[in-house]
Amino acid sequence: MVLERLAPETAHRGKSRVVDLAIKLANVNGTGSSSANNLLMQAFFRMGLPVSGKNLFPSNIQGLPTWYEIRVNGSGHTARVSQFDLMVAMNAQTHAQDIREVRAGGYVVWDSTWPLDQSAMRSDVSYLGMPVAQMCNEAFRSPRARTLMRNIVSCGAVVALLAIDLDIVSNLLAEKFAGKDTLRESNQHALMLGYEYARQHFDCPLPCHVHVMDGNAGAILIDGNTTAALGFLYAGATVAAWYPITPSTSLMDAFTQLCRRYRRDPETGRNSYLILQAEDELASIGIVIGASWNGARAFTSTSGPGISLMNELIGLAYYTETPVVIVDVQRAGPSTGMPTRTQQGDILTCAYASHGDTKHILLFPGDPAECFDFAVRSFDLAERFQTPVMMLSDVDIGMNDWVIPQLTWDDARVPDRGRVLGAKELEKRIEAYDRYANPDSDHVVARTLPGVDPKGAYFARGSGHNEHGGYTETPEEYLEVVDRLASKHAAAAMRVPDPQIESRGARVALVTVGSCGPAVREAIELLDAQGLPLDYMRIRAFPFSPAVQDFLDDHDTCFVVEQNRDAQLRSLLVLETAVPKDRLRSVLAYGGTPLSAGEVVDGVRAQMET
Amino acid sequence: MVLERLAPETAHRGKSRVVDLAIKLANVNGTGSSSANNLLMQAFFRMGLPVSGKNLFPSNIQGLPTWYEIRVNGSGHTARVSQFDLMVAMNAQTHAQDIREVRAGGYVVWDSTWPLDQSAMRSDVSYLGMPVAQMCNEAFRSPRARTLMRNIVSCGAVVALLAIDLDIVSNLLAEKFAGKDTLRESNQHALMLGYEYARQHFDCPLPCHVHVMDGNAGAILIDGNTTAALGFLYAGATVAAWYPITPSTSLMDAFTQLCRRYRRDPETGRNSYLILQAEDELASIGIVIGASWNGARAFTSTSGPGISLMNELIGLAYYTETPVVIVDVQRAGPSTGMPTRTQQGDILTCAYASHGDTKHILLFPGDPAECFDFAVRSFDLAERFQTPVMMLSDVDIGMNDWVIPQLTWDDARVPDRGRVLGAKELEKRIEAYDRYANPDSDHVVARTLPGVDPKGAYFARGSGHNEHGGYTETPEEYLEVVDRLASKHAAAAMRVPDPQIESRGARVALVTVGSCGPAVREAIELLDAQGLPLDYMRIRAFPFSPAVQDFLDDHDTCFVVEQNRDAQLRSLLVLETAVPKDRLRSVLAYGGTPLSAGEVVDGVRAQMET
Amino acid sequence: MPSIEKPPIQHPGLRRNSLGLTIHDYEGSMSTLCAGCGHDSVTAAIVHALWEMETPPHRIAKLSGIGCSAKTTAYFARGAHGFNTAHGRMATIATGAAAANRDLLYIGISGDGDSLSIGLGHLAHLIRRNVRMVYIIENNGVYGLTKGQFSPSADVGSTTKRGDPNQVPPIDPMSLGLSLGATFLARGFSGDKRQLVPIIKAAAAHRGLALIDVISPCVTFNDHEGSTKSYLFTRHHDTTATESDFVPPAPEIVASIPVEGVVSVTMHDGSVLRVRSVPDDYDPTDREGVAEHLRRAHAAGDVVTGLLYIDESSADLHEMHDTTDQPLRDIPFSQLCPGSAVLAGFGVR
Amino acid sequence: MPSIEKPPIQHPGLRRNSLGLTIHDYEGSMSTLCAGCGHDSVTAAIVHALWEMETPPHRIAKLSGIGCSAKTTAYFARGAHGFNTAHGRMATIATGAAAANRDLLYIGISGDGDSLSIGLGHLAHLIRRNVRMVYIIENNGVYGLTKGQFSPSADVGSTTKRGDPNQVPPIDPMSLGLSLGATFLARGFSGDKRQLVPIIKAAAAHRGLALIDVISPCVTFNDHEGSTKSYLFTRHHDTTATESDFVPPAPEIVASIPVEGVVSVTMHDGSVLRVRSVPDDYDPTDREGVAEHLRRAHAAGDVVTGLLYIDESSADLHEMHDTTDQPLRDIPFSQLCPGSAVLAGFGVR
Ligand SMILES: Cc1ncc(C[n+]2csc(CCOP(=O)(O)OP(=O)(O)O)c2C)c(N)n1
Ligand SMILES: Cc1ncc(C[n+]2csc(CCOP(=O)(O)OP(=O)(O)O)c2C)c(N)n1
Ligand code: SF4
Ligand code: SF4
Ligand SMILES: [Mg+2]
Ligand SMILES: [Mg+2]
Repeated sequence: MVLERLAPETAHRGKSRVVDLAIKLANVNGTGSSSANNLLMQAFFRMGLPVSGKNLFPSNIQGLPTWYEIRVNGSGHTARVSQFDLMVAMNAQTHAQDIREVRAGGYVVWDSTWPLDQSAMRSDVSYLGMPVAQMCNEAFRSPRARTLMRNIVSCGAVVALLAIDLDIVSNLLAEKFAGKDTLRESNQHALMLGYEYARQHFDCPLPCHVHVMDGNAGAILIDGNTTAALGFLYAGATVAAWYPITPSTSLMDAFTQLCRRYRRDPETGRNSYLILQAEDELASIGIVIGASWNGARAFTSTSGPGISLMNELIGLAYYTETPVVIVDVQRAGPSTGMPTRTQQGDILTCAYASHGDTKHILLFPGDPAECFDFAVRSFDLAERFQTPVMMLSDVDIGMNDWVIPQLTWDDARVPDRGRVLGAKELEKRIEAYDRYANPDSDHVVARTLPGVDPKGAYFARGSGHNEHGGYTETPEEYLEVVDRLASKHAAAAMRVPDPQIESRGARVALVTVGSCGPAVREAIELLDAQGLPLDYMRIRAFPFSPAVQDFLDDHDTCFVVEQNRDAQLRSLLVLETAVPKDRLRSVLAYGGTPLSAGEVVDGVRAQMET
Repeated sequence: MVLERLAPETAHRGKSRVVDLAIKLANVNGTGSSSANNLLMQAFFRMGLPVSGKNLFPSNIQGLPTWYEIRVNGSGHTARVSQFDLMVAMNAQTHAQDIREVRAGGYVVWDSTWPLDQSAMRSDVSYLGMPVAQMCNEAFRSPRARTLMRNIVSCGAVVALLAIDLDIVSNLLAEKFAGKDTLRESNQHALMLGYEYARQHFDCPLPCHVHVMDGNAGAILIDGNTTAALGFLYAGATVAAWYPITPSTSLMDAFTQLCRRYRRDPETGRNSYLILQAEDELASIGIVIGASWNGARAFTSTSGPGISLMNELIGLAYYTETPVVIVDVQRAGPSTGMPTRTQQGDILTCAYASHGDTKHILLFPGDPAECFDFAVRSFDLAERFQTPVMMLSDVDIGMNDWVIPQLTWDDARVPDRGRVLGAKELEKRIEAYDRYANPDSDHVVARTLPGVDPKGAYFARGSGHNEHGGYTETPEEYLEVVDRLASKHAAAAMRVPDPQIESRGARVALVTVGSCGPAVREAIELLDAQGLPLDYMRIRAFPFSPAVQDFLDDHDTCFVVEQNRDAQLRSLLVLETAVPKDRLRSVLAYGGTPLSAGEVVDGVRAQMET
Repeated sequence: MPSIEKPPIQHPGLRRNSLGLTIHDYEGSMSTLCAGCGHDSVTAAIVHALWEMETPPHRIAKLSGIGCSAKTTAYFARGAHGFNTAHGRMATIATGAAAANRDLLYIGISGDGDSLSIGLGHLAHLIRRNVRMVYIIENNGVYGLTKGQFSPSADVGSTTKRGDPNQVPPIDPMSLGLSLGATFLARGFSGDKRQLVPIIKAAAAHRGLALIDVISPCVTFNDHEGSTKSYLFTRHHDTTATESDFVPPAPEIVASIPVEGVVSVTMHDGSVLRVRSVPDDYDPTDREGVAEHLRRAHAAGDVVTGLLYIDESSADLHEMHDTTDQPLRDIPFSQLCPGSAVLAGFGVR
Repeated sequence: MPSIEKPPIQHPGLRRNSLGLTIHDYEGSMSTLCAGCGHDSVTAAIVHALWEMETPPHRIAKLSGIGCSAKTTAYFARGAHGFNTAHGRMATIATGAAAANRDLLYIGISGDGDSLSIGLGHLAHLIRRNVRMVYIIENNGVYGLTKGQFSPSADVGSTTKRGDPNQVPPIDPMSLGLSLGATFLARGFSGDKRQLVPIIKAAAAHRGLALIDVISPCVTFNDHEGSTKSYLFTRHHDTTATESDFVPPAPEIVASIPVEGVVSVTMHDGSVLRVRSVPDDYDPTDREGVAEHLRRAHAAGDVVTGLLYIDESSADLHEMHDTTDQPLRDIPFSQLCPGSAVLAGFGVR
């Protein structure tokens, strides 16, 4: 379905019959705005509208500006946009900036309890003032309610302005406050206050309104940290270790909640999991290594700084061939950087993490559905290849709500635990067990677990070792092992997820990764409308499967779209495929906000024109 | 001077009029063999012969096999060889292996106190048995002397066998034991015991003997860790922090000795330096960052595992633009790996160390002379560019003795402390000081030091910041800073050491790095003799100076010779120059021993033939 | 409520210290912490102490790791250099800074997670090295910035907001410090500025590392019933070991604490610290006695505050290393570089 | 002297334990440490204790960091899995291993550098978590493998071979353990196997982390006059706090220590530990008393050995987390995966 417009920034949204609406809510954090934001998101979703929400929150607990952007798009385009039809500008401190982001002809809802700073005014947008604070002060007694309810009041106005189904919103409130009647009532009251005010004072609905659609059949609304946690639950992970760090904390929080619910023996109350909040990230990865060496499925989740701290032990796991699973929910670097902003900035660091010659398996989920899927597969890969597997998600996938197909599970599925010699095999064994000898066609050697059988004993070490596991400083013996490790990594290319490819036989393509997918696919539609047909590939794993090489071979030029300064995915493609460098060009956007199609279109056009 | 032979492995050494001799001494560590080894090395050196010594020692304190290889070569080729003219096989445990490494027609000196295992015998070498242990038991009383003197006795035999100048050796003993007469006498006695025994029982000198030459005028014999320490002393480093790790420990040991001698006020006895043995490598780099931020020249030295641990704080230094100097004496990885074996295996890790987008300045000294020079220059670069500079040496350069030109110092030299605003500039300043605004043409902004002037105050942070140094999550402000960092790194290409180039206008070239230099240059002579003329470039820094790009442009094919599995230097060249990938091919040797010309010749020929 | 920038205008009638600076001159940028956060009260105490100490702001260097607590460094002494480093590593960076210039006043601000979890090893070694600095732990028993997980200072039985109890024994920075040879240990409560200000002043004058553990409640994640780091709990269980008064090295000496039962300690810079012990037998210079007192009080569930231990006689980092009086970073290059003649002597020849 | 491989032939007349294993079956590969290194004596004590305890070798898991001490794990129990990890990180890897399978006997071997310098934070948190394992520090006051630098356990005034004195206050793992809530603390001397063996056996039976500090002289770098971690110094300053005897949970109980003045502790597994205090008033179950004793002894320059502190009542890691009796790694997948029906319930729809 092609939109009637040139670029998202220039189109006049809301006029098309296909719903395409972007609203932004500007608030102060710690004042309870997120429940109102979610209410709107969920209402759009229940109306059957493809929707996405991008939460731009500060790295702070209370008192700083925070924004929530919602895009509703009948064609299913859910990437971020940078111009909004409706701005709910509830933070006076950011009025000027917020009003700049409204499209010409758009609307600003503001709290008319206080006067509006005239200098921020633009003549090409409409101002819809509503005395929100005053209304709340009149309607509610407690100071807390007076603050919290402002968000619901303005939400009510948005419902009226955009013709959102009021029943759906009321039902959502009823579900949310099931069993808490007073809370439900005050929220409903606040909602109606805003709703009625808008109906009485504004031209409702605005031209850019929504209507019920059938776009979300079989779909759910969920964030990637939650689905990743689900994936680890379903993969049978029993040990997890972590150190809190934004934006990965919510992954382990979700895993903890899930384990409490599904891993506690209903009779004994005893737990079939152990989650350790470690003293730091060096400990987290150490715990995971120990548990995996000892036969449990174990993982850790972290973000950039944690990956840096794990570097040494990632090398230990690689060289001792211990399976470990690490999630890196990437945030904007370098150093502490912008902890709540998104990037794919750890690709190179992760691919070659640790000193010396090392190469790792990376998985790049593109949405919460893949976070689930890849979380499960990460363990199969880690155990089959007895090596670290890193899943690189990002703030946008991990913490924002996405519409994805309902998650499914095949009950016949059994995990691939890789080559492990059990008690039976060991008991009847005559020849000595050599930890690093006799690889299979994937260059993997059977491992044994402690405690199983005396014949399985070996000595794991991060120092130079030969195929028996013995210490060595002899070149040939050392080479035998490290060369096999290289072959093993290469062999994983046949087992990792293939790229997602959409091909129409174009000569030029966009190649991308992770959360960039939706914006890049939307850009392809836009560029197609401009007469530039492009193919599409989203990389989903490293080492690169043969399909990646084939795709690159089939195109004269590929623009690699990614969110980092140093073209890290392009670098990895240059190094690890046979493609000539000059056939790969870069489109980079790394300011920390989720990618928009406009940035991609502009980036491609700028290079096509030169 | 071209040798009359095809490859070092096949040539019959010792027949040529040009001295070309390789001997190897096999011992057990912790038994005092190193002083005998040094005695021989120094004797060859004093005879004016180009010489090199490669110490292959275990990662252990006592009781394991250890070898010392000495090559004497009149043409100045000092790379390792893998076949020896003379094997001094004093460790029965490794006899079999040691005897295999003797060239056909070569000699084995062994301790005939015990019988020789017949299975190790080869018919194409000559066995020179000498009852070393028995001789020592007869000549010395204390058990300690009986063990230690064996090395000197066999050294005496070597002196006779190779026609080493006995006076020189005796003088060396006299110098070493100046003031310790009994020790000198017993050593001299042991030397003569071996010397006389050899003269009486063997055909002295062997055909492969040496004679005095004039090859070492103005030269010294020294290792790279010592010269690097000297460089830091001369650069004016006042703070150093470290955590012991082989093979970098001897660098800080040397620096400590030097400071005790040259940085202690003769009158007050007070020190103008502070060396801290830190609790770990995270602390070492932290201390260096703190001292540098506060205006001292500070450095740390470490090896692979330490670099991994420093990853997070290297990113902090990069992003806050704090100059730091780090020496990585590379050893064989991954993980603990082979701590006493050499590799250039940390190139990629160091180039992009830390999560997020980061790029660092690397210096690659090729010998101890450059360790001195680059140690000095590392501070100038770090302070000029306000960023981490990593000097990547390796076991071979750092811990082995090399013949280099005598070190010199220009007393007029003043350090480049970079752009720092002093009290005078700050006092008269009217406009506010912005830490990250107003860059110069190198994209560097003037910094200020704590304690100097209230007007210079700023807040350094690893979190997102704008050009004023203020916290930001605003894309444009964030981009301004990180983009400048990228430009700054690129600008450093004009200031780093140029590559060492030897060009004869060939179409094909060998490109290499670090301690590989001598073997590669020898290989070029050998290949030339086989009708394959090659040019030579040794990379000395990253970012790559324009001369690197020019050289690559000027050649159809470059073989990148390096000691790691993953072709790390080649990878960096692929990513960071414009050269097409297929023009760069790899010759890799990474078993942990210093590189030999034979490995290079074989590697090149294997690829020329396919 | 829309957030408002603090007006930059200074109250005209404010008192000036001998440098001509008012208390506002020791403030920093506006706090972005939660309203009511204990950390902001610690900031206020620091500002007050610095103003009273009359330290030129630019002679202060402020360092911190990462956390809500770490942000505090931005909120005082805007005329000082600040360094918001990485989580848990402040101790190392401060050590390096102190090595380079022994003449500044170093103030490190840390959190209980920053210092006792990821940074524990560094803190321990900082204590051993006796680096001369003021090191304040803003101790709230939780990780504030990452939203309320237990930190290693959480007491056994203390609960999260949801009611889950902590089971892991806590780390008490004071006992830890004693066992590692710390030379200055004090505990305060963010709600008691009167007690905290003289402690900070004494810490700044101390010859070595001055570790101050300040119970600083996190109103957002750890101020509920069940938390042992809440305002209420701390108020109820606070028992004071000592009351201190700090007398700068000035001609006139004014002591606000009566002289009986007072231990006077002459500080490194000549100033005098007077400590009045509240339990009769408490002697802040007796390491063994202090350790016992702390153990017994902890077992009884008490939070002992005050200047707990002081030792002015041990060598600090620079004394151990016998460095010059002149800050290392100020020594001219000509004195550091041995010159060409010396260089010619190296290597075997 | 050429090094010789140890002959693999077993002495025929050696006694067998109830598993039919001789003491050689608890040995490992030949030591590559220096002749006379204290660490080899510790190995001998471990071998002896394991043989007496009759632990099936494959039910042991051996872990270590990096250092001469770390190599020890290769020299005992060749029938056990071993993991020579990275410098300072053994505690973390052991924690993970113990989490995965609560049923094995974990023996961690560390050095004073490994545990008190780079690994200090991890050791502290291992103690707090009370992970069930035997954790031995082979304490020689130096970094052996990197050739003799001071470690954090070096005493003030102890000198290097060259005579340079250490100035930084030491970390005593026993005091540290006490302040962090450790539940089993013992100190031995590599030269006193008779004392060490029962300590190791008790440690293995302990419900939680058993920390054993063994003074284990480094003959190559720290056995000279002036060193306080030399054989001579330790022999002269060793004062025994307790003598212990360990009685396995067997039908017949044989106690080699007379019963008067004996504290008996019933261990987790039903075995009985009998401790005879050497100073009359010493009670290894009184945390306060032990702390005081250690402090006074340290001040007097004594090295107190014996089982110093024991608490069999505190929860270990698994108890704190209330995990199933079945080792986590053995729970079948079918019990771990909630299945398709449950999955269908997630997400807003
Ligand atoms: C290496 C690393 N890991 C994790 C984090 C995330 N993080 C930021 S602050 C913090 C804890 C802060 O707790 P505390 O030190 O007690 O300070 P508070 O916020 O309570 O004042 C953590 C875990 C980080 N910034 N860096
Ligand atoms: C990350 C890292 N840093 C440094 C080293 C080098 N290193 C190996 S062992 C060791 C110290 C060992 O001392 P200790 O733990 O006391 O053991 P000992 O040798 O004395 O038994 C060091 C620093 C290392 N292996 N890894
Ligand atoms: S979250 Fe807690 S510690 Fe952080 S600012 Fe808010 S109250 Fe303070
Ligand atoms: S160096 Fe010391 S600790 Fe290491 S093996 Fe030798 S004696 Fe033992
Ligand atoms: Mg805290
Ligand atoms: Mg040690």
